[in-house]
Amino acid sequence: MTIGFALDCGVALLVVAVGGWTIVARASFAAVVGFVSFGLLVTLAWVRLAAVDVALTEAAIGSGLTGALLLGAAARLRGNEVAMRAERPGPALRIAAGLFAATVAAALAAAVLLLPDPAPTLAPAAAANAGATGLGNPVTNVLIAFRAIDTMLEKVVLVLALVGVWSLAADRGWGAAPSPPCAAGSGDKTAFLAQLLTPIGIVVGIYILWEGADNPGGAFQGGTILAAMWLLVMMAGLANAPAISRRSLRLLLIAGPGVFLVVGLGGLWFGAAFLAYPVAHAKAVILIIEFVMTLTIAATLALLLAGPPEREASP
Amino acid sequence: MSATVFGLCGAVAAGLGLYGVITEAQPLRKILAFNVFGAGVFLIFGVVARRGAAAGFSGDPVPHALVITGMVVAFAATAMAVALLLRLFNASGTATLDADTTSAERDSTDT
Amino acid sequence: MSLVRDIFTVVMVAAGAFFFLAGTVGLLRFPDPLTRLHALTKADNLGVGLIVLGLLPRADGPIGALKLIAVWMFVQAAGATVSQLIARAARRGMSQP
Amino acid sequence: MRWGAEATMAEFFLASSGFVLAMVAVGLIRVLRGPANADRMMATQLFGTGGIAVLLLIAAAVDVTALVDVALVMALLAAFAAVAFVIGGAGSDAPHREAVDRS
Amino acid sequence: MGPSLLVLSIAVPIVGLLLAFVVGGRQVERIVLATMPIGLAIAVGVAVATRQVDGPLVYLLGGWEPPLGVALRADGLSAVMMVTTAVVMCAIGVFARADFVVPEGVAEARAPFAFWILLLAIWAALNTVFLGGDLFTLYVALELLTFAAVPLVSLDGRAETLQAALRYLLFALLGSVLYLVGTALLYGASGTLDIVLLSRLVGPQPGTIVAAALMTVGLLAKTALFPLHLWLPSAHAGAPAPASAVLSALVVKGSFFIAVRLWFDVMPALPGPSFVQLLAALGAAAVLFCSVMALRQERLKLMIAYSTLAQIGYLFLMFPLAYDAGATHLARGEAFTGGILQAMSHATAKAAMFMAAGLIYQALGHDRIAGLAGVGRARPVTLLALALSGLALIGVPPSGAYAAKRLLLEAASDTTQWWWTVAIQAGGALTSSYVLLLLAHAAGAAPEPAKLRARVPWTREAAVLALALVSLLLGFVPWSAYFPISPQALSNPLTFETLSSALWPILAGGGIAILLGRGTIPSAFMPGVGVASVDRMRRAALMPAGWIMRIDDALRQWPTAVVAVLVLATLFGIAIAAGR
Repeated sequence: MTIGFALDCGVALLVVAVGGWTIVARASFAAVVGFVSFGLLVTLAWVRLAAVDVALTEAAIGSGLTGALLLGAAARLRGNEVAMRAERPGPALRIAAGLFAATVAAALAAAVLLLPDPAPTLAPAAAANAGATGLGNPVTNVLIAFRAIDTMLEKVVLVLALVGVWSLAADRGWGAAPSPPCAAGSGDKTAFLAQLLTPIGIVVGIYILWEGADNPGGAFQGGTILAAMWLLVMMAGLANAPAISRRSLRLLLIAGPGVFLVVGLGGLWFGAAFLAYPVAHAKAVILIIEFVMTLTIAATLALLLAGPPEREASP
Repeated sequence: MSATVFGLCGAVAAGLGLYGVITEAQPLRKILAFNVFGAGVFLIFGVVARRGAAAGFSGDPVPHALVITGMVVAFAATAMAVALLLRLFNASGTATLDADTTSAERDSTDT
Repeated sequence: MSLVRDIFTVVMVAAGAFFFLAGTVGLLRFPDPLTRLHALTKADNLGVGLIVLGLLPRADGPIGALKLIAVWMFVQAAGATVSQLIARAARRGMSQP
Repeated sequence: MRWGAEATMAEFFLASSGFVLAMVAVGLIRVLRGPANADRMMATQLFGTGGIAVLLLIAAAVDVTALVDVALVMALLAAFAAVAFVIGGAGSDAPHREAVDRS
Repeated sequence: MGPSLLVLSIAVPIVGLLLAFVVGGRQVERIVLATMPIGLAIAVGVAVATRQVDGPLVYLLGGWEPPLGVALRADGLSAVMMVTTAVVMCAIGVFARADFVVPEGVAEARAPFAFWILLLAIWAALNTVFLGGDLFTLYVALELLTFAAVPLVSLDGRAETLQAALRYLLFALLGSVLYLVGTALLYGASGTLDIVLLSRLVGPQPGTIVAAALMTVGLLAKTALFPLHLWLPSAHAGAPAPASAVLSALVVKGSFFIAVRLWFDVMPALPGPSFVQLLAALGAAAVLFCSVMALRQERLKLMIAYSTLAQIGYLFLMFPLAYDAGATHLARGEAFTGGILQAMSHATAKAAMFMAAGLIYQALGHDRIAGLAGVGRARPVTLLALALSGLALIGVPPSGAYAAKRLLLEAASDTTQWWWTVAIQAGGALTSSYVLLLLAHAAGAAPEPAKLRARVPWTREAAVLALALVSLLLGFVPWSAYFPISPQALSNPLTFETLSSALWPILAGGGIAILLGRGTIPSAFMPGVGVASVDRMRRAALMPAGWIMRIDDALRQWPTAVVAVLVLATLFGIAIAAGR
């Protein structure tokens, strides 16, 4: 395994180097591009940690959507940059910051080195209870069954984040559609790319969702891909963003947590427990929840990136 | 062994992120630094998971699930912060965190 | 049979890796963004193509092979389009330091 | 015997992925330093190809086919991020910037 | 039935907010207001149910046992916090109806839509915080709380509130990520994040100490304990009044509650004596600095926001008093009860105060303290509510704050820590000082009758008054049913002795107000003799006050504040390690 270990060290070093570079780079734009590369390197790190589900998530979110979000913001904030350079804290504060950040890093490193051996783990427990859901992917089992409350609350977090973003609209823009940056003038290359990528991307997204039952993948990763595809279509100017007052859109946005809650309360009502799945149909119910959640996640993430509603409401 | 390498890598990334959170002047760069910080923290979870490999799984699935949830939350936070930042920039022409609120009030009444 | 397959794989992967080397050398040596981009995209796309080709015989059934080919097609399509976009951006002179 | 050959192949794949990663790293240093933003954008391109090659090779080495899915997602979203870059940098955000210039 | 209520207390507000989100328009308010009584009933139900069982109520979500699954647990502590939250929420709901109406002619408006949904979200998040039995679920709940709270700050869309919201969000995020690191390390050390299981497994390993230090400092950053308070004054003062009320009364209590859970339930044996003293020292510093800052504010809402900071400091005085030096662990006893009572009474009183401030702002069109004269004649009920909530905050018997103070003082004398007796009494005096300053201005007669801007529906004033009265009467509740204290500990809050002992801090507070208060005190409230000597003393006293303001200014700079976070994390780590 020495080659593998060397590879690990290489990936780890690169993660640290590129991460550090995004912090110290002078130009924000460069820093953001560095961050996208950082995300891809972290994906490799997750692959090396044998966490394929997380690697998928990181590839989709960490470098993909977050990167797109920050790139767009950096472009819009370009005018801010020069003014802000003067506001960097003075050397004394920077040294103090470095010192204490290093202390925290050292403490964390020590804590990692001193983790107990053998490591405590819930893997056997997760394996022993996997039969209750009929799914083969242990991570999906944890997310959708054992710790379903976290997943449900996280979906509510997404809805709230969207309400928060929308709340930044101007009063007269309320109910209108968001206007993500759009390649109106930049030619048909983007349109071509969107037309080419979107259908394949949708297939890949659904495939990742489907795989999630028994193999790495799942609602969140699949939803992220669908979100990216939708954004691509919007950015290429092929479709407009929907008006946020549309009832169907609102319904789509809460369908994920909604179905989760309905199933959960159903479990409570029929005697078992909140968020307990009917034993005979556990797998079917879970797949339905996952499917609905994927759509909700896709819509929520895309709209989070699209920003607050801006256009005047169309009559 | 190799898991620990990534643990150390995560600790250093967290430290770098923290440093950036303090010293970056631009809010956007602070948000970036937060993401680096967060990635480091998630990697520490990853090490914990990897060390807990058992029962035929290549890692403890529980921390993996926690990280996935954490990543979603981190993304939502980033999206909200960016939206706030852009709105602040559009409203005031600059985007800084450290102008005193009272002086900010004065500015807004002047214009 | 498996020996022939493995030799094929090794040769293709090694050739692919070589193209990555070439791409990086081009990136380091060429003087301006456009030529650098040229070197990078041509070499890297070939590199991925060869590596995919090398891995195909080892693929996990037809679906696995299909996925590998899909990856390669993505890289091709996205790479070609994206590099055109980059090139246009470079020509437009978005080159603040 | 067959097992030994497989182990050798795995090592070969890991070594080649390490080599490609090193190439990507060197290239990354080059493009991130600029000077033009177009150079920096090539970083996504670099990972869109090199990173995926690394992933495919690791997948072959550890024989986890699900890693090909990661490569798939990475290719898709690398392209997406690059589009976001181009549109964000040159698209219709012009009114925002003008507003800033005026103030 | 009892355990199911735990689930419903979280699920009902979430159902309400999702419904409101879909239906939209004018129905948002109706759906949220319809949810509120249900939520209150559930909270009361939980409070009743916890009394009927031995030990906490437990609900296993999905039927999965911890450590694999997640449990909800309700003890007396969760129950009383849930009821407090429900009461405050309902009052805010009634109060806010007039602030967030959808104007005629539009189907739906931005601010009402966001406000009502976020209000319910805060409720759901807080109930999860109070009930969650798993540290990671608590993390998600904390994030839910932050995501609901931040947009409330910038509802009016002005640049400075946007800035306040962004600063709040980023600082809160820092707190969450620090908390998250801690959970990673705790899981790595013990293989579970369940509070009960974890409490059996944690020991003084290095990883646990690092985790404890980072989690504590993260939670303190979210609670805005001095010196980690940069985000609070601008955020709480800039938000619309009902939003300020919910932020100040409830949201900061969420992270405080998790800190209490962490130290009293997860790792009661981990802190040494130096750690608890350090924590309370920060609290005492908060009381001193932020009370002085409150005295020096020009604007009513900023004064109340600084008062919140001072009161948050007060909460942390309970840690050394609850520390059992013999058994070397934190114990739930009188001091603990006092701290929680303080949190509850502050929640009710501060919500009332912010809402009263909102009414005053609405009446006068401004909230400059110096210009408050005459508001009493124009709005007697508002002034009464403000006065009552002020008295409740000061801790006049039989208020909850009075009961809390009595318990804390008793614990201080039991554990012979006289310095905390001094700190508690000084805190009372300082609280009285700014409340008196405020009331002196508000009760003063105006040279001309104040011009009133708008009519106020009586329900608004009634909601504020009711909440102030709740806070003032909390001392009558038989707390021994929910907390491990003897029924005698809080008997008879209305004797001559208690009333007279409550007078001293108020008198001292008056003196402080005269010395340090901003602007001129209306002359009717000045002692007739020796105006000149008062002036001289005032000048001398204002100098240290100036220093405090300058320190506060420096601490509210972002880089300094974050460095302070890391310094505190380091200090906590050292203090915990040294205590072993």
